[in-house]
Amino acid sequence: MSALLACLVLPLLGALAAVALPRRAVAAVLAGVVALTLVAAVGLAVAVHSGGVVRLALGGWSPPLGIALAADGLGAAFVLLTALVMAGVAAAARDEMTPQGAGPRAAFGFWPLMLLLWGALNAVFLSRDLFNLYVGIELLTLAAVALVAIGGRAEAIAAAMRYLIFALAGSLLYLAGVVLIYGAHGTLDIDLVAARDAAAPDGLALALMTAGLLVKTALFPFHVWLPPAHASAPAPASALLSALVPKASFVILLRLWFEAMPDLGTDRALLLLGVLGAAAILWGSLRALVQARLKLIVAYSTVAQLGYLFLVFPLAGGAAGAQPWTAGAWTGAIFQALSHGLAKAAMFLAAGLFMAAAGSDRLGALRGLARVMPMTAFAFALASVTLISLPPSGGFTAKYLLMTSSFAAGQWIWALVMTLGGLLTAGYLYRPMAALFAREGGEGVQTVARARQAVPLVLAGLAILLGILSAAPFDFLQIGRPEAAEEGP
Amino acid sequence: MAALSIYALTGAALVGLGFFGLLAARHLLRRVVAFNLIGSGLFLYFGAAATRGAAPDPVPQALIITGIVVALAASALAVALVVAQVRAAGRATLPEEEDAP
Amino acid sequence: MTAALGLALDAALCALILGVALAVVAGRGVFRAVVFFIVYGLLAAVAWVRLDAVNVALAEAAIGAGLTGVLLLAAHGRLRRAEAAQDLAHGMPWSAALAGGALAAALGWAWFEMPIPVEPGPELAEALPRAGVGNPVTAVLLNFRAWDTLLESIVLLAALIGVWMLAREGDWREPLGRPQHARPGGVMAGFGRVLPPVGLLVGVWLVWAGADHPGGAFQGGTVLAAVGLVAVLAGVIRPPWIGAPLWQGALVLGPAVFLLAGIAGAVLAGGFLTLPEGFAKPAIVTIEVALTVSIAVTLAFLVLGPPEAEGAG
Amino acid sequence: MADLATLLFTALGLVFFAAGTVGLIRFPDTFSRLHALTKADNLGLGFIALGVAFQAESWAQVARIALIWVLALLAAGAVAQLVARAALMRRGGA
Repeated sequence: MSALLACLVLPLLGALAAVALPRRAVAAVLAGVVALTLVAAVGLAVAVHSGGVVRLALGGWSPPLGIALAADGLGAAFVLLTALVMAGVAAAARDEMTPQGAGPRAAFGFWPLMLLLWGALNAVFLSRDLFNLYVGIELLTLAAVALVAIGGRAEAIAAAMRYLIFALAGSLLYLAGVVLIYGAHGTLDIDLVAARDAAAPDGLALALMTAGLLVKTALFPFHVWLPPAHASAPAPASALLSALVPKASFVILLRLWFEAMPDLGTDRALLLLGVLGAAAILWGSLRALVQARLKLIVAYSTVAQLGYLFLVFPLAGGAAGAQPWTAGAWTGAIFQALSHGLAKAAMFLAAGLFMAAAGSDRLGALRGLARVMPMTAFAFALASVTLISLPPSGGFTAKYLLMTSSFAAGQWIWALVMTLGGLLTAGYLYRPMAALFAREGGEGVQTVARARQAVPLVLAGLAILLGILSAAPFDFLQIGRPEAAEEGP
Repeated sequence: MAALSIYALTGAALVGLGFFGLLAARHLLRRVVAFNLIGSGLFLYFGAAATRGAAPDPVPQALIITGIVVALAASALAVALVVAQVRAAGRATLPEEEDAP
Repeated sequence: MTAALGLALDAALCALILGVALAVVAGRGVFRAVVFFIVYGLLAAVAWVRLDAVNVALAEAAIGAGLTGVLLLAAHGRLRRAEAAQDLAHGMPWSAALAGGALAAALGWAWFEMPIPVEPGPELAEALPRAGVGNPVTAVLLNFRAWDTLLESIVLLAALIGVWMLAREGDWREPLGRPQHARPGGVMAGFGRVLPPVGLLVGVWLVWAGADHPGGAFQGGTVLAAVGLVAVLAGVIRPPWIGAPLWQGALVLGPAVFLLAGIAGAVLAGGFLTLPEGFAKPAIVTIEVALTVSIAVTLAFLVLGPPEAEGAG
Repeated sequence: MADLATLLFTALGLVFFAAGTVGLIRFPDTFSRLHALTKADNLGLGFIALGVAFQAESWAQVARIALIWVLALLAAGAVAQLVARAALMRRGGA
């Protein structure tokens, strides 16, 4: 319980300190908060691993009156992912986000916003209350939009504006669903909603909430806000936005469709989600293939990689709940989210270092950088291995699980889409890779400190490690897994 | 109950109107106003739903107050973004959404 | 008042609300839309009184109509030159009309299909006496669902940092907002001197009364923010710059006290945000006072906007 | 008796509000509009406040109603001055 509490409270306290304390003190507080929260996240994972789901009724009031929190395998895994990515980004941005490096404005704003984002993510991953989740994603949205706006240039402001409009429309759709649920059932708690007597507007409520969350997860065709927003933020901010933020709304979707209202998962609805996911994989990859800037390639790649997550709905949802392949599909999708988070954070941080060295992220400017910055180029290559899903990466495990379950379910069409997606991924990542490892070029670039180059390497390495050690996380993710999908192999 | 239905349906209509405004308007400030209209209509609907029982339920009222404050926070950021957008690009619309003149 | 008369009043009010909302969405000119939105907010506040939700009416009038209106008007004042740009789309945007209409129809349908859930439930009636305050809405906000309220106060802070991120690089050290010049001895200056004491009283009273009557930290904080803004407009106080220690402290005071009280609850009373019985009332009042300070300062800063240098933009 | 007084005074107040609104719509320029609005509405609000005061249960409530009227008066006066000045400056600038 104390680890769970620390994960919620420490980032928020750190954010307040970063606003109120003088600049000199902020760095020390920051280091402490990051280290302690990382320890707490590991502690929470250990507690869940050894003792099962950790529950907490806030204020001593249990639902329906109060708000319940719970850390199951899913929640704890994402809390840990967040802590790892945050620690990496904090280490990478330490020298960049200073008044000398990025100007006093960005140096003031980045740190509290990063910590607020952290607090909001943990609040969302652990909450069991539909309205509390709304407040959590609003905090997440405002912090994320502000992180885009830090970029400061005209296109960053336009991207932040578009992001905010989409996100607010999504929030209100979600809220409309929450209102219908409370209106009909008088409760907001996910477990109590699961035990409700079905009412006619339930389907509408789920549809509204889902539509809102799809906008926030940037699933095709609601993805148009994502690439400009993620590409125009400063690199450390892009890493946070791409690796973590869409995962929050995805986790809420999982909770809705698998825990709160699995009875409403009709085949047609689940199929629609899967089709949108497949469309995202193909469209995002094709768009990534024609971009001329590295950050835009990486951003469109996020659109594509998020598509894989939605294959979990036709493969593990609804009536398919108790089939032998569902555990594989469920775990595969979460593996995909985790390994994409680590790899994408590494990629954006590497892109930031390339930009710092070459002064631009146009592919032409990156030629030959691998000879000057071998460590960063290697990190980028490792992250690419995960996204292309070559063995032994975490991405490979994810797509292997999804693919075997789609064959087992007789839905081979998803396997076809995934294969095609893998080929396209290799295609769009080949272009920056070919530029980086070109024989000529690389002269006259700024040097980047080795310590900064190490961070993306560590994150990309973790994404590979996730694949090598996939057995332990596999069991971990089953802890507290919703009943509907429990009877796996 | 009839009175509550009037308020609930008004709320529903406000949500629809606001959504129309959010999608159809080009001027960003009007889009911010439309966003506020959606929120307010949704709260009205919620408020009517909460008053159906014998005693009014205080929980929705508290949620609505929270929602109003969250909407204000979002509006403040949105309005500041509109001002910044006009300053940076000289117009109060998003780039590729301007219809051809 | 007879039931029929009440129903007629409700119907008339709702018709008025819808008419004004239509003007907000489709009326000519953005300025008109903003003004009609403020009118809309005041009408909505009346609707909340009719729905027996005075707490919400206060919040809607102060925050929904008042503060949002001021925000929009201030922004409009800066955008005058952009006004000539395109406002509404050419022709009738049918897809938007379809989406809006479908949403309204779906919610309308749901209203008649929605079952009435079991009453607020025995849990609430049983818990209220132990909540420490007599106003059930305040009990929900600061005790039963305190985590929501805590996050919400931090949402305001996130929005403020976001607004500040829109400052121009060179303006970062300037005072917040546009430089204001009230004529010394003018009407505004005089008004700015008369209002603050009265407004201060009303704001504090709203917070204090909020424990047992309608009101609370958000409504009171909004009034205090308005008082501060009038004082700034009148030139009575000068807006601070970002990083002024006292003001930064005031910004985080509320959330910090709230978080620390929550942690104290975890240590002393066995659960995060648990208020020990007997101490619930003083704990809630302490949190509310601290929250009010932070809300007032944050809201005022949100309206002032990012720092801006003299003669810029 | 109290109800009758309330009815009478609020009705009177409404008449003044109606007159002020008609003036707002019909008068030609900003200054005469302001004149109609402030005079008539302040008086109208005063009558309504008086009417409502008859329904008060304690003197404290009466005092609060009076305070509301005074505050509204103050705000209306100050805003009218500001609007008039803005109109004057626009006219001078044009």
